[in-house]
Amino acid sequence: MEFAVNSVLLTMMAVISIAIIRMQNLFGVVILAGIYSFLMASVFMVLDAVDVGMTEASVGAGISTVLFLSVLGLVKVRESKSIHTPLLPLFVAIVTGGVLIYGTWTLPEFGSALSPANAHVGALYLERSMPDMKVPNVVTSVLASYRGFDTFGEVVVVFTAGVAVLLLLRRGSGRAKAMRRNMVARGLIPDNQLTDEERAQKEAKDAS
Amino acid sequence: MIFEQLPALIVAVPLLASVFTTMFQRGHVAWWITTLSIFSLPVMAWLMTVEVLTNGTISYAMGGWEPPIGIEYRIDAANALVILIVSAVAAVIMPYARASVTAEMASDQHAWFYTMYLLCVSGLIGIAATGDAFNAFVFLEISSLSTYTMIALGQSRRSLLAAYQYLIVGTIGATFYVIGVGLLYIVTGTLNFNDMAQRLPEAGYENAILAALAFITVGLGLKIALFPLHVWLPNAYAKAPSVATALLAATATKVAIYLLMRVFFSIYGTSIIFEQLPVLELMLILSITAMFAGSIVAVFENNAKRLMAYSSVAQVGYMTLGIAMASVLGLSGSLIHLANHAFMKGAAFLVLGAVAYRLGSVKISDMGGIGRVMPISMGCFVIAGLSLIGVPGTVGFISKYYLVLATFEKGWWWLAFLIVLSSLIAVLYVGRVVEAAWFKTPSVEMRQIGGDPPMVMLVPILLLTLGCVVFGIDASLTSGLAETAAQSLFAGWRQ
Amino acid sequence: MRLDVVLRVVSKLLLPFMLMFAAYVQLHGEYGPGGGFQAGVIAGAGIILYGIMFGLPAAQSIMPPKLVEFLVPLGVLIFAGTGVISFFYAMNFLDYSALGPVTGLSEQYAQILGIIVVEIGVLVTVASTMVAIFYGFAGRGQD
Amino acid sequence: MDLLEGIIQRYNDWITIFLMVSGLYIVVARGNMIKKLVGLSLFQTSVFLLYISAGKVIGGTAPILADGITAYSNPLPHVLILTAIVVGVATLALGLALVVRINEVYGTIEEEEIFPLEDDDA
Repeated sequence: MEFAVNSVLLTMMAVISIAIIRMQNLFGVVILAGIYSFLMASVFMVLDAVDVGMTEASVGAGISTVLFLSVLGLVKVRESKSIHTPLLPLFVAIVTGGVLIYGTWTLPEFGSALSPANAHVGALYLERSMPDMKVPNVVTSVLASYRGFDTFGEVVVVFTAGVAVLLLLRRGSGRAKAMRRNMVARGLIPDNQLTDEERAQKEAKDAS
Repeated sequence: MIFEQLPALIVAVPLLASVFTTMFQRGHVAWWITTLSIFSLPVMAWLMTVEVLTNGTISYAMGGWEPPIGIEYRIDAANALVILIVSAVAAVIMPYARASVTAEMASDQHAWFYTMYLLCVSGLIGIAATGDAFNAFVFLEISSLSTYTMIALGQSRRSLLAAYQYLIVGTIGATFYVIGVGLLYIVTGTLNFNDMAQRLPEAGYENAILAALAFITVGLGLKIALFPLHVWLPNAYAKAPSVATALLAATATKVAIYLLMRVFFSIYGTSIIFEQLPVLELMLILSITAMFAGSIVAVFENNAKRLMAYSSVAQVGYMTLGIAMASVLGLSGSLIHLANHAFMKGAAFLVLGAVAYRLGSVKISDMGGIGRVMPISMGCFVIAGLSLIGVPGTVGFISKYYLVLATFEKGWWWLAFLIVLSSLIAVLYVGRVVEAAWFKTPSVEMRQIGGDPPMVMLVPILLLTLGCVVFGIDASLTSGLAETAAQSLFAGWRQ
Repeated sequence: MRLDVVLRVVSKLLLPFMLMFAAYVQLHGEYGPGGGFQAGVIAGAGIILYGIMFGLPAAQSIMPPKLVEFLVPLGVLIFAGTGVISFFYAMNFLDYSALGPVTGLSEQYAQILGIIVVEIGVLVTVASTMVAIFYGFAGRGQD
Repeated sequence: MDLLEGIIQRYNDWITIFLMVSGLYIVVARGNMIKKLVGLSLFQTSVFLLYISAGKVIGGTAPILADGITAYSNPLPHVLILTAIVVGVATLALGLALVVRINEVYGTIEEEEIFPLEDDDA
């Protein structure tokens, strides 16, 4: 049963990905990518990964789409046609696909509880979660305790991204900006220390 | 008692410091926090190294969960050496950073630049220290995201472009690594390096194991800038703030090379399967191509920072050459070069940062006669350059000596010849900068740029240059460490 | 523009429910699907939705940027702080059993307590980062 | 029945690979910076499927322990992918921030329009 449901979902996703490749309106692309994420979340649900499905739906389909849309409000929304032939990309794609098909040709049987992935460490977590910490949702116990350090790293990644985005996009605190502008205007900063933007402004002023 | 916690502390200290630099958004406070925390790292790294050399491998279970249930930090001589390099370079750069960052960035960016610096350092140390394949990915991303941000803070608008391109390439690389780790997990059921190494020979499913090797090699190859996957590197190095360039050039690629060594020798080395793919042969060809192509492009480069970046592509070739030889001696050569290259490239890029600080340009055509004006800095550049060439008495000679010995051991005389030949090309590109700096008369404007940079910038340059000479004359420390490290990487190697 | 009014009213009504749902997902993480990440994303999305409907200044009056900038590192600090406590009991980083001697709980409950605290750290950083990122992008469109 | 399931499973594997490859293709082939990022997230998302399907146990349920259930799917891949999803969105946010800045200084987000502007090697 799971097989059939997934086949349908995956086929829909394949169609969407082809549409994304062909479509040049970026709004359409972003919305399709959101639908793609939703379908992927459903596939995860079918495969018993409820936590992952929930996260993919809220992060992949929700937050990512919001981020894309808020950027599309600032840029040109039509992709211009590519001029060069896509030979190299096709080559990269075909080689990668070839290696993937080769690598997954013989794998442990799908869905077996005895496959190495499910029998070794994975099974230990299922056995130990209750005696160790009385947490029935094993995903939570692995996430927050057994592999808590990974999660710590992940929070740091989020923190890094947050600081990075603010660093790149925050309008500088008024005072520091004004000080800098003032110094540039009075010529206190040597030309070689100016940013490109400041230099352009200065040249425009000199010209007028 | 606190000594037992060193493997966790060495990552946790810079991470915690980055939290505080973010909270106190004052540039000078952030600099102090960063400096104090970063200075503690080489001390901890040194203590760990001594511990490893006297008592053997340290295994540290994060959260108290024994591996493979929990995440293990596993320190042996190989990663102790890498951690030592990263933390030492990061610490030496700090005094320099204060002056350089103040000159190159708006004041409200200083504090968070240091946040990124700390995150990058802790990410790199985390990759080196961890014994868990997926944890390595998480720390790889910490260091990568902070690196992209640092590059984007450069002064030119091209910095943004370089950061974006590196982000795309770096993310593809990381995703390839994740695919490889996923395949290995599917066939072995574990993520712990040590456990994986033990289970791999009996795992079966050869196809998946070989495909995993291909994906991990390409993924890390993108991070290493292994030829021909190096296209992101010259722009990234040339357009980043000077401090970031020095840190990245001296440490970032090294950590990825270490991880590749770990995968090749500690994990795949245990199994006969390694010989079914011509990975090492391919790596040999790519390394040699990198040594020549990188150097030749560098010769024709007019921007000194880009020139040095292409030289890095060539130098990475020497490091992967040692991997391709797959012998203790070759690997020792790689590891020594890893350490030595950190000294010479660190020094070279810091000098170029000083040039940018005074002159505002690092074009060779603008640098005519700068040696007369900034004699100490440019003198250091000459020594670092001689090191890159591999002149006796400098660290570069030691690296190449080991690599050549390794080729003799294999009986590959032609390769020894190629190593010497490629060093001669290094004479040309180093020579171009040196000629412009010392053999041209400085223009009138050049005479007014104010001489050598302030002491805080000069001392780090001098320290790294001193390293180039001291470890070039008495290499017993670095080469001893590197040999022990190579042996520990080879510990599981099938006889 | 009349449709707008409906949307505004609905989203105003929605905000407390979204935050409540986030709290449910957060607290229920040990027993059902969910946890700090999902809760953080939902809570962040609540504020973002509010910002989209009523404009950036309105959102920033509920969540001032200075507060957001403080909360982003705070979550990491909570997580790391929980880890550092174990050093004082000669245990490894992030070993929540160290919370046993601190609070007098049994080992199992110390683990649960550790998980709860850590998940709060996750929630704080994820939610505030989502909001911070939104502020970054939305602020860029203002002029 | 087994044969049919085998065929369907192989079909699913290959579609998964197609999804990964098409994401990668978009990243490498397209010059539009936003579209590249869309491709990147498609690529990453489909890689997650590799992990999750490895953790599935047929006849099992989600790894939330309850009385009367004996077979559960493997929680470890789920944890890894949760981490990877969040890492992915963090990367995406940073990438988009860079795109916004690039658009401000260059006035375009097409690589093919930007590269000619930067021919001189400064």
